[in-house]
Parts: sequence; C-alpha cells; structure tokens
Amino acid sequence: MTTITGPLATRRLILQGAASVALIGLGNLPFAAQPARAAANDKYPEEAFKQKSEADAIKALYGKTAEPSDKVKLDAPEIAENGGVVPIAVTTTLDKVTSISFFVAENPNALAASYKIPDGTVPSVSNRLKMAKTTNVVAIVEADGKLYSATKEVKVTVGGCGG
Amino acid sequence: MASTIRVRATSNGDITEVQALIQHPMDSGFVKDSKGELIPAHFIQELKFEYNGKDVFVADWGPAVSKDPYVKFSFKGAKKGDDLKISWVDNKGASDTTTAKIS
Amino acid sequence: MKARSAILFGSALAALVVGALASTHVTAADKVDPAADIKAFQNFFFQKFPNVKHEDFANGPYSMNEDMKRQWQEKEEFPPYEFALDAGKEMFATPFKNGKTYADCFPDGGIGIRQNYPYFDEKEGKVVTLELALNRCREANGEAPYSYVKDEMASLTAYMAYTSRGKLMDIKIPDDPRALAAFENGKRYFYTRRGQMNFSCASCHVQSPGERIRAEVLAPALGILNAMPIYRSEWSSMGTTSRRFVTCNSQTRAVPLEPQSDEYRDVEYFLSYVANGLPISGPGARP
Amino acid sequence: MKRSLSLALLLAVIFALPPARAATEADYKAAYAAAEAASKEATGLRNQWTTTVATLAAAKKAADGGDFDRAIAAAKEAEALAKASIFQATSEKEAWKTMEIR
Repeated sequence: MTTITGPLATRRLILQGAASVALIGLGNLPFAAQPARAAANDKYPEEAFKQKSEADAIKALYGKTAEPSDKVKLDAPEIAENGGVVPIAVTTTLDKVTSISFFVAENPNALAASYKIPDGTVPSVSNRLKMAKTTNVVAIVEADGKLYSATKEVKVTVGGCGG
Repeated sequence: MASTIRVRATSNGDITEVQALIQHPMDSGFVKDSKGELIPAHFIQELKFEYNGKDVFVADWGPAVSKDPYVKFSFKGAKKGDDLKISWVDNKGASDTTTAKIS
Repeated sequence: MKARSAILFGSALAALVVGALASTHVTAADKVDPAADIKAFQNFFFQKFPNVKHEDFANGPYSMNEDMKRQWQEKEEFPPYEFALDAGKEMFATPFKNGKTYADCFPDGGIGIRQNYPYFDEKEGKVVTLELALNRCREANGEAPYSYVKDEMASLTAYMAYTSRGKLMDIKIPDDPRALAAFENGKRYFYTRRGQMNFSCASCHVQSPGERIRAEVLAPALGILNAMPIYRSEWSSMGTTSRRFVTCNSQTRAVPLEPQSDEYRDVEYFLSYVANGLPISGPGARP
Repeated sequence: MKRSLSLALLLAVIFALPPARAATEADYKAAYAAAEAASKEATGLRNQWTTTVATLAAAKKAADGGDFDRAIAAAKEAEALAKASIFQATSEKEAWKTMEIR
C-alpha cells in the first residue's frame, strides 16, 4: 500500500479538485451521480485513507480545509482505557449535514472512519476506534458544503507492569 | 452460521436509534502475529444501512476501526415494525447482510 | 518503594521472631477462621473506599475511576462479549455425541448456579471450579476437554455467568479440615510475593487498587472474580479466570503454573468466598 | 604527559585482558550446570522466574555460538536469579502473613 507522493499525487489532487468544482458548476444537470454537494462521492475514498497526516486526508476526502467550531461536540475519554477500543462520538447542532469523519492524527493513516449522512439522518455518530498512541482526535462535520472541526487529545499508553 | 451483524433498532416518536455490532477481526495490517509475521490487512470498508430501499447511513471504514466494530446513529421517518437492511463488504471482498425489525 | 520494602522486610523478620515464640502453642491467629477473614477483608475495602457502593466492587477498576466507568458504560450498551455469550449459549444447548448436554451434568440444568462455584468436593477432598466441572462433564460424556485459557471455555463460562447475573456470590466452606486447608492455601498464595517484580496479588489489589499501573487502573481484590470470565480489550477476546491468573503471573515475571493447578483453584476459592454477598457481574468487559 | 598516558593505557589493557587463558567450554559447562541446578530447585519450589528461564536460554544460545565469555556471564546471572527466587520462596513462607488483612 505505497502512498503515491510527490508531484504525481499533487497533480491528481488538483484534478480531483477541478472535477468536483466542475460538478458543482453543472448544478442540476441530470447526472448519474447525485449532484455532488462536495460530499464525498459514493466510491470508497481509497486515496483519503492512504494519506498520513489528517490535513492531507481532509483535503483528499473533501478537497477543502475545515475551521474549528463549537457547534461540533466531540466526546472522547481523557485517558483511553485501551488504545484498541476507544469510544468516540460526535454530535452537532449544525444543519444540512452531509458527512461526518474521524481522524486520529498520529495513527499510521490519519483517516479512521467517514460517514455519509443523508437527509433525515440525525448528524450524530458513536463508534470505537483504534489509537496507536497519545494524540489528537479530530472530528470533521461537513454542513452545507463547508467543513467544521473539533479536536481533543486522548492519552493512550500500554497497560500492565513487568511483562 | 449466525449472522455476523447484531443490530438493535428502537424507534420512539419519529426518531429510530440504531446500534450495530459486527463480528470482524478488522486487522490493520500493522500488527505482527506470535511468529513475528505481519497479519495482512483485513477490515470492513463499507457498511450500509438501507430503509425503504434508500441509504439512511453509509460508513466508509479504514483499518483504525476497532475489532468487532460498533456504530450508533439515529434517523427519522421510520416506524415500529419496519425493516432495516444492513450490509457490509471488506477489503477481501467478503460480505454479509441481514435485515432487522425496528422495535 | 525502597523504604517501604525495607520496613516490610524488617516487619517480616519481627513476625518471624514472634511466630517462632508463639508456635509452641497454637494461638487463635493461626487457626483457620474463614468467617473472621471475610469480615476483616470486606471491612478493609468498605473503610478504604467509603463512597463506593458495596455491590460496585464487582465492577473492578470501574468502581475506582469515573472516566473509566463512563467508557465502560458506553461499551456495555453493546458489549464486545455479545458474540462469546451467544456462542456459549449455543454450545451449552448443543448435545454431545452421546446425546447428553451440559445441563445433565449440573444442578438446575446449569442455569443460575455460577454463584456457587468454586465448591469443595468432599468426596475428592479438593476445590472444584466451574471450568474444571465443565471439562469433567465433557470427558464424562466422551468429549475432549477444552483448553482452560481459550475461547470455547470462556464462551461456556460466559453464558453460565450470564444466567447468574445479579445473584449474590454464595461460596460454602464445609467443616472439613481439607476444605479449611484449601482455603488457607488459597489465602497464602494471594499474599505471597513472587516473580522478579516481587509482587503478590495483594501488592496490587489490596495495597493500591484505584491507582494506575501504566495505563491500567488496578481493581480492588474484593469482588475481583465476580465478573469472570472477562472480555479484555488488551486480548481483544474473552478470557477465563485461568487465563487471568496465568497472565498476572507472567506480568510479575513469575513462570505461571498449570491452569487449574491446586494453587489457582484454591486462590479462586479464597477470593470467591471473601466476596460472598456481592453480586455476580459476569461476563465482564475490561480494559 | 604522553608517557603516563601510554602507561595508563598499557595497564588498562592488562586488566581488560580475560584471565590467563580464554574461557573454555569446560568453564561454561560448569557455570551452566550450577545455574541449571538452582533453576530446577526454584521450579521444585513452584517459584520459577521468567527471567531465569530467559537468561539460561541466552547462555545456551551464546555457548552454541561459541561465545563462551558471554555464555558464562549469562549462566552466572541465571544462577543469581534462580537463587534469588529460591530465597524469595523460602522467606515468603512466613513473610506473607505481614500483608494479610486481619
């Protein structure tokens, strides 16, 4: 699973960016794919899951950057009882939410999970994630085409004594 | 074999809360086994919840989702007794699907 | 740590001297008195943690730390041991090749009886744990015994524990010198330091419950087996009491004994008896 | 200054040299046997340490590789560990009572 880095990757990102802009521009042309409100398209975001840092992963997934917002409530423990099973949840009062994603900054690949939130689904998700070490958990909410984020550090260490 | 998907869908008023626990190793591909060899990546990539033929929730998962993964969400517009279809596909092409009654 | 172990060492020498003097005639202290032990044991924890509800001691580390308790309650909504529980239920009902099932080996068909295990078998003169009884049932019906530390045994004991959830631990010690000896042997094992780390079970679970050993919060010894078997995130699988004893030993760098050896069965007997009156909370989810 | 430096160096080398002859397999076998005996006694007392077992194995491995210096050092360490676990077992026969909740 080598990540394509360097010029080739950036060229692809630009292309991807251009493609999604074009789609928005086309507005309500009857298009096979639902007119993308810049929501992650239906295909499995392979590229985003390959990115190392959460900044690159966010860009690969949404093609834009997020701004912190206190309307995004991220619920995660102070100290994870076990790095393999960390209960993390997010809820938001923002409306027209189309996507929610979770990033664990210093995991081998930052993007952990991404959820599509169709109309009529409450913008709130709980899940259990793995965390390689003490690091920031970032929740991203895409609402009405814009990205909002919340961040919290979760401490993770090994358990037990001598071994 | 019993389904790998355990679902609890409970509706009160217009909101149906859905909890799912799925039996899957979710191997990340970074862990070594007792003989020191890397256990190949084997994890659920997509988990879909459909109601009346329409997706109400779609999860794109990576290897950082815990073993025997769990997810909870809620959606509007369903009522007691309706069916909720759940299906997953992993990176090896394996899949499972089940239908749960909203209680 | 240095000063404390010096004091301990000093007091050990003093105890030796006192012990030698008193050994000429058996004083009350040396007579095995389980009834007094359970009172002292429970009062120690009730006074050390006055605001922990008594039944909460059966929830191990979660009775000691709020942040951990919240993570645990979130997991309990849809616990990771669901699959082991279902598998155990199915196995429990699946007949052996000879048509019999586990229900034929156990009183009340094996349902809601976990709180009486381990018990002292007066015919054999030794402690019989739930895990030993299950394997004996298998062998008596021509089936191969399960490993004491692997999933099948954990699933079976998980189901049997589940059928006893909420019932109070109810271990009996018959007035039989061999039973009293087994209880004392279990108590001695519990307090004996071992391994290069020179820890006894008590070093962690009596002297410092609620404190952290690296990331893990230590459970109090009172009620520590009430949640067995446990699904540990660290193992990401179910674990029996045997597996817990073996892993605890190796963490103090002591070579573990055979699962279900006398010492393990006796320490389980001791720990279960002193938890009498506290609810069965198994199967449990733990870090 | 230079002369005393080389003198110091010379002395250091002499001391650094192993005893008159390189450790032989016989020395290793003796050290290993002593360690193994102590280790067996610890197992007999049902109080063996994991580090004793690991160090004993390391001694054997070093010896198989022909490095008898390291093998002897490891065997001696294993013996010390085994003896410590024996002392622990015997002293704890009574010492456990000091921790008992009464």
